[in-house]
Amino acid sequence: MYQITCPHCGPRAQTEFTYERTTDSVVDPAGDASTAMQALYTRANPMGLDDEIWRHTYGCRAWMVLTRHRVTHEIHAVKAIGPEALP
Amino acid sequence: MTDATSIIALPAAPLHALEIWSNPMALATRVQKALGFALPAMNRSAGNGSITLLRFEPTVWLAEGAVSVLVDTLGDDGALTAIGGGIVRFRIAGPGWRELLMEGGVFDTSAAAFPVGATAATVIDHVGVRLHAESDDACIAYVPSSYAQSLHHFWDEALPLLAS
Amino acid sequence: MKTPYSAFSLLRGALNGQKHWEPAWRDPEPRASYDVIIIGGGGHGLATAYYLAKVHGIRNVAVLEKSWIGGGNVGRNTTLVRSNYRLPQLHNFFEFGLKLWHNLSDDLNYNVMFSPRGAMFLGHNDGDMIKLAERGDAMRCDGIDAELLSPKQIAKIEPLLDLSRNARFPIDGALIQWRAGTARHDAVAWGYARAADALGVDIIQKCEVTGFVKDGNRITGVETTRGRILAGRTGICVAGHSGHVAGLAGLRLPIESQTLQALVTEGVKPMVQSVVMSQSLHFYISQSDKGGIVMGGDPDNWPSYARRGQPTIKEHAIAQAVTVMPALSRLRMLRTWSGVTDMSFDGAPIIGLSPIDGLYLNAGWCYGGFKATPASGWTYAHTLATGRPHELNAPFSLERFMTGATIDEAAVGPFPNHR
Amino acid sequence: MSGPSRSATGEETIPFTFDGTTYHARPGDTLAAALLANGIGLVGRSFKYHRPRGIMTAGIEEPNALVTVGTGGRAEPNTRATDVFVYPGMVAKSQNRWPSLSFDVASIFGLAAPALGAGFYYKTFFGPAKHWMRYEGFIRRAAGLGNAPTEPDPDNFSQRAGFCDVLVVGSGPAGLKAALEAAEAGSRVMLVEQDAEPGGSLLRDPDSAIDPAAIIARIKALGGEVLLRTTASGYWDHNFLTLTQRLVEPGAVPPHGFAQRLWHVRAGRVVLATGLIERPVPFANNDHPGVMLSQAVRSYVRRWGVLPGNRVVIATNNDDAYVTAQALVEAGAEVVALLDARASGPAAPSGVTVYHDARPASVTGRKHALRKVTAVVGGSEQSFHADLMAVSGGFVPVAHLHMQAGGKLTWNEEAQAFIPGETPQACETIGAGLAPPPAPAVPPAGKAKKSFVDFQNDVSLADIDLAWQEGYRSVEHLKRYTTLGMATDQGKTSNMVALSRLAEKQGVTVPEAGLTTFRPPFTPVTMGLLAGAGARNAGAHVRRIPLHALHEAHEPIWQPLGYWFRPRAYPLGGESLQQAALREARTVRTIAGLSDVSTLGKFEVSGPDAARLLEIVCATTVGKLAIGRGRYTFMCREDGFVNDDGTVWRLAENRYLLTSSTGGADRMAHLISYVRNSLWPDLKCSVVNVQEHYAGIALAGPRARSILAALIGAESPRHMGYAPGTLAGVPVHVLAASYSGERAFEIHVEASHAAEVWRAIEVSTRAEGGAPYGLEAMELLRIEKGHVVVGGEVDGRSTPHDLGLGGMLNKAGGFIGAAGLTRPALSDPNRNNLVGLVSLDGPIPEGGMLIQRAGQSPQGHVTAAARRILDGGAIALALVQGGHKRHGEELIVTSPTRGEKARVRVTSPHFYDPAGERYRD
Repeated sequence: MYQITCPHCGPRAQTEFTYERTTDSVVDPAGDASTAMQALYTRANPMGLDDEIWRHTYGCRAWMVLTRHRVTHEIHAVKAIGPEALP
Repeated sequence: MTDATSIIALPAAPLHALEIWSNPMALATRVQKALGFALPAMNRSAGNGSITLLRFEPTVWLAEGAVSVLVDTLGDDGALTAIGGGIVRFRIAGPGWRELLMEGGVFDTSAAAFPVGATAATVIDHVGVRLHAESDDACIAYVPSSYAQSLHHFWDEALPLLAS
Repeated sequence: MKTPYSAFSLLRGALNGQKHWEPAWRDPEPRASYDVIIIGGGGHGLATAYYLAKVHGIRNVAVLEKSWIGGGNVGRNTTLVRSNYRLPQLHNFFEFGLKLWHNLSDDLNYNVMFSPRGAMFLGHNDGDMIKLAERGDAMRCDGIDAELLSPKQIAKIEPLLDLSRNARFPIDGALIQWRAGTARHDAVAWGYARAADALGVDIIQKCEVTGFVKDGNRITGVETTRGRILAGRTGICVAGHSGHVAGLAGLRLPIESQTLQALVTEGVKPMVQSVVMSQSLHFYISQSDKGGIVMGGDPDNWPSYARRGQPTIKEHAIAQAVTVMPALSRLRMLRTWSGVTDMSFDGAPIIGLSPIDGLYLNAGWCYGGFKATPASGWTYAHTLATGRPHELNAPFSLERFMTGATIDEAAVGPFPNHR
Repeated sequence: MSGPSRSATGEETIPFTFDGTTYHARPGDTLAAALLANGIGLVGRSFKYHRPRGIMTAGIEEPNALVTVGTGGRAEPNTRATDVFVYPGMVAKSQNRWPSLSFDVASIFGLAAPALGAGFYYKTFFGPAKHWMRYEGFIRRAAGLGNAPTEPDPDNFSQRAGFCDVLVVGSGPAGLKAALEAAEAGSRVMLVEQDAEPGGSLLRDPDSAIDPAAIIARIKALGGEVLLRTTASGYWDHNFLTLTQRLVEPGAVPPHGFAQRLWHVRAGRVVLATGLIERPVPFANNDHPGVMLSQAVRSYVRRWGVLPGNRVVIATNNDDAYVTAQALVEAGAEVVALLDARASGPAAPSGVTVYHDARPASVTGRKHALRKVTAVVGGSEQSFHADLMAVSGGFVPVAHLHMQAGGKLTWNEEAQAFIPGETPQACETIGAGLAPPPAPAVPPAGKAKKSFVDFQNDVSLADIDLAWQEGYRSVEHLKRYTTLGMATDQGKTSNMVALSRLAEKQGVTVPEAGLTTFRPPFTPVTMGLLAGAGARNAGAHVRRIPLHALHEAHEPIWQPLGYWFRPRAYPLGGESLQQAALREARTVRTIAGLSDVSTLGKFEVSGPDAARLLEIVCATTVGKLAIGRGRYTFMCREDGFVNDDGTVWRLAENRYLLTSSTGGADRMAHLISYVRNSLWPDLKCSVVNVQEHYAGIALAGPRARSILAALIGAESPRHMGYAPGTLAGVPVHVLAASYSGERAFEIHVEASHAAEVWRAIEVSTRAEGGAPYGLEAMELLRIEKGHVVVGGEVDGRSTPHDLGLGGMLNKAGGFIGAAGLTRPALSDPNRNNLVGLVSLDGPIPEGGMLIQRAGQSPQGHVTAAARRILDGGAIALALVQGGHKRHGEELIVTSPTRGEKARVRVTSPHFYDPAGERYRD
């Protein structure tokens, strides 16, 4: 059960969050088809760090990118993504 | 124990989602002028007699009470959307409310971590709930209407466990 | 030749203190080159080696295992064996395997304790029952056994299920495959290892592949912790670690590794006869021969290689099992463990050629690899022996994701975590 | 030779029963202490050979004394007698024996032991699977220990969150000190102890300088949380631990209805003060009742005032057992011999004869009581008459939680033990666990076949040797082949003994062999506790629609849809479901009907970029809508397949209302948020999920328009038109959308005011002869019309073209799924296309397979079966290979599982008013 430091809410339990996908598998709906299918259907799936999009679904509902290690589960960095927000 | 911890469903009240999508600073000052208090920071609340703003999300405030004053301050930078029909508010009052809200939960509702005036959204017994620490002996829980009865039962059943 | 296993040979052992048994498999040093190298000493890798030697007569084969054989998913699954899938490509493939299961102990001369005691999916509403009938009809039309059960019939097989009408998830019926069941997972790995070793296959443990030897667009061998080993054809067969090993060859597969938790209770007298699963809930229960209730549920739906689960995911699966079978409540969870599942992006496996010459793929088994062990071994051996897929694994090509011919049993699309 | 008895005087006040006989215990007695005090040595039977089992330890590592405690739905099988504290009326029963504990038929297996070595079952029972099943039935009945209860569990189980700066596990001297220091330093402290009393080793070896009760009181005064009868059972990521707390003892009736509590704790840092577990000594028949661990004997004597025996032989390889000898002498027992495997040792306690270079070889007994110990003393055999043996083979630090946390181990050669080393999480081990006393390796004496290592699974030294001989040489292979360490004690007393056998016989150094993986839980955890409140609803609350109570008054047939429950039909006077549904459907076709559609997904999208967002999420155009207009739309996944559909309405210049399917509502909420926040964060728009804010009432039928007009005092909007209005004094949105094929309107109203709006509509509708209709009638209506439904025709494997929706695709692209759709297989002419089926004989089985001739592989399946509502006759919707080009073809629908068949003709899926005249203006 990770503790994920939400950029807006601070440290929270993992059950409030949802994993969406890796940042390199984001499909641009307006992009060309072959790039889109490469993004959708190929993964590095490394035994190490990867950048992943998560959402604080049961918390502030905001989205963020976690740089997370897939063996040690250490979370090296969290970066908020989404519209510009008041502090 | 003088007064036991209780869970009471409050009557429906106008609730709106106030969302800002552009020029947040400019809109914030316009709202402050209109309301007389600044938009609360993340996981805080603020209000005057007629309206309370509770912030659970980076770009959205839950507005409780009369929002008409805000309608024409938003311009093209934000919107108000009614959401009250989908929420049941519970007042959880008494000395054990902080302990009760940790039942089936994962969020720290102790006084240090969740002081009076604070707000937080979390999950309790598989239901997404929003909390507002109204005072030292009362907390308001905003529960999706469809889950209200089930969660109320869950809290009732756990009451006997509170440290007597 | 090794001493064949039999009741007689056991009695002979009773007299000589069981001194006459040889090691079940040798512990050879790796040779410089082989006709075929299989990376991964799990169930599928060992089965592939066995069928290469037995069916295709190719014995100059090495199975490279980074730690000890049977230590991966074959050693940590919940032992279910069935072929009751809705889509034809899947149920035909798993049915071919189920036929092999029925004769596997004799074929390997190693009792894998395959126990066809029935596997049923419970239906909790009309929608479930239609879906189960549809799955059963699809199977029956392709010659595979499937039968609908009424609540009364279910009560005779599993009296401890909550068949009351006011249950949160009432049981309206079930679809059972009587020829399905369970097997002793370790015995499958050891049985295939012993039989393959007897045919001359080199099983090399403590030998991790750290890179590939490439000549243009052809793989000619592997670099390992015990030196370089060349091969005519190299087959990746590492299940949960497919992403990592394929990455060493520069391949990005449509696979993300997730943690799948399972657990066993303390042993009790017989209480669960068959394998119990659900159409709309996500848990599966069976009872081992030592009396422990073995169960599991959904995977932890985010990527991980750590073989360490998130506790409330397991707790949610247990809540579903206890709701449907209340008698489980006072048993105690004895042990919980996790495997690394190679979740493919349509839920079906990938067995066939890779874009690189001489390198072949066997991966994407999600949480259903154990039941596929014989069929996967047989078809992968055919692919490695002939350089072309067998008719049964032809649909499971890597290209299908780009052509769009995905085989999506759960019908939820590319993301394993949306399943 | 009187066997166990109470040594210290005192009051036995607590009555309990064991196998039907009533005994008495003292407050604070474990069941094991009480049984020993009442002279009971035989408590159970081992797993494989059904050998007699007594009490071996005084703690959670007990492998032998397993009983069932409690009755009915509270009965807990396999409970360690050493880990349950006696309470008045407690019912305990022995297990795994027939007909009785003292005479167990299955113990004849022991005679076949020579043929039943490790892994014997892999070498026999061949033949077809059916044969194996017969043997297996016999094995399963002999295996397993206790029985699961068959009645439902009457109690609840609590789960709650816990937070602290410092979590201390273990209230021995080190744990008490660490917890007190942290509390005094102002940290938020949790101290966890699995025993009913704090103190740990102090309960066995009291220290006048440490008063556990006083320290506990001080910690609590400083705001610390002290949890007794609580085990730290799992250590997970990021210092998250699961604690299992017994609120009442096994089988006891909890006053507040909760038997146990599971704590989900996030700790700042963790201090493990979990001490040591003593190692048994292998020798022939070392599993005989009356052979116990040395520190356990000391605990029974000093903590509970019980003498497990009167003539004692002690066998040890370390100094600690000398303290046990002292305690026994002080309690009036006779220590016949202290066998010390070492050449020399500390001074002998008074009245005790110490033999050096002495190792136990075998024991024998009569009627399950120990009688004689035979030892090898300096090479020659010597026997002693005794009724108790206290053995110590050294000590094993309890490193389970340290290892679960990802910790490493270092090897202490002097103590022949693994010591917790560094760990990647904020966790440290303190106290006795770091410094086990020196205890040299001692080669066992006695026959290997009868020298047991795993007492519960009957694994002997000979089994370990056999595993090595057969090539199962890694510790994981050894464990799985012999089942060593796979019993309910999970190797707590056997793993190290097995490793030292490998070192002794095969020259493998113990650190080189290593240990098997440490897995949660530390000790077994009740399944009901892990289920928590979810034990009754699978963790899935029923979701109630706003008008639930109002519908309940009509006594409908309810239907689950996901976690919602919606009215399926409103039967009148004994009507069946089908009869009610047909009547309701006919009423809608001929007059009018109203139905609850509140569970539809609903999103209010506002802002200048609202239309841009919607044209990414939806696969059709949206921006072209004029204010007050709406349209049908559908959504694809990124792989191009259709996964949802709904309607979208332009309420105002910059405000749209999007509806989507009930089944896909949560998925759609997630997708829209992902597009708005993660994919296009700069969009100027707001998306608010108003699924539960609005209740939805559908009013459909030829008279719907006039009924509505009267109610809202204005002209009803044209087909696919939107208009705000007031109904029964309540503001409403009126959307003119038709799902049934009749002219129809969806009236969306704030949920808290929905009842008065529904009642007003119902009164007006009934006045015209109309009535409410449920989901079943809605199915008949929409199937006849040929509307697809998510979860039916929209099966997650169909493209827009397959479903006849290709024409609506947004030519400009840019929507989710556009790229996926370009892949060749998605426009393969032989894909499954949506068609209609008209039956040429009886009803069509829903879900049935479509074949041309018997024995053929299916070419499609029926997604929905129904009947023509007014004219009768079975119809269905189906997905068929190349279906768009096969209208008119005759096929067979077959359902082997239901024994049903029907000849059908393929048609268009639109049976009723294909051109839509019924609602055109």
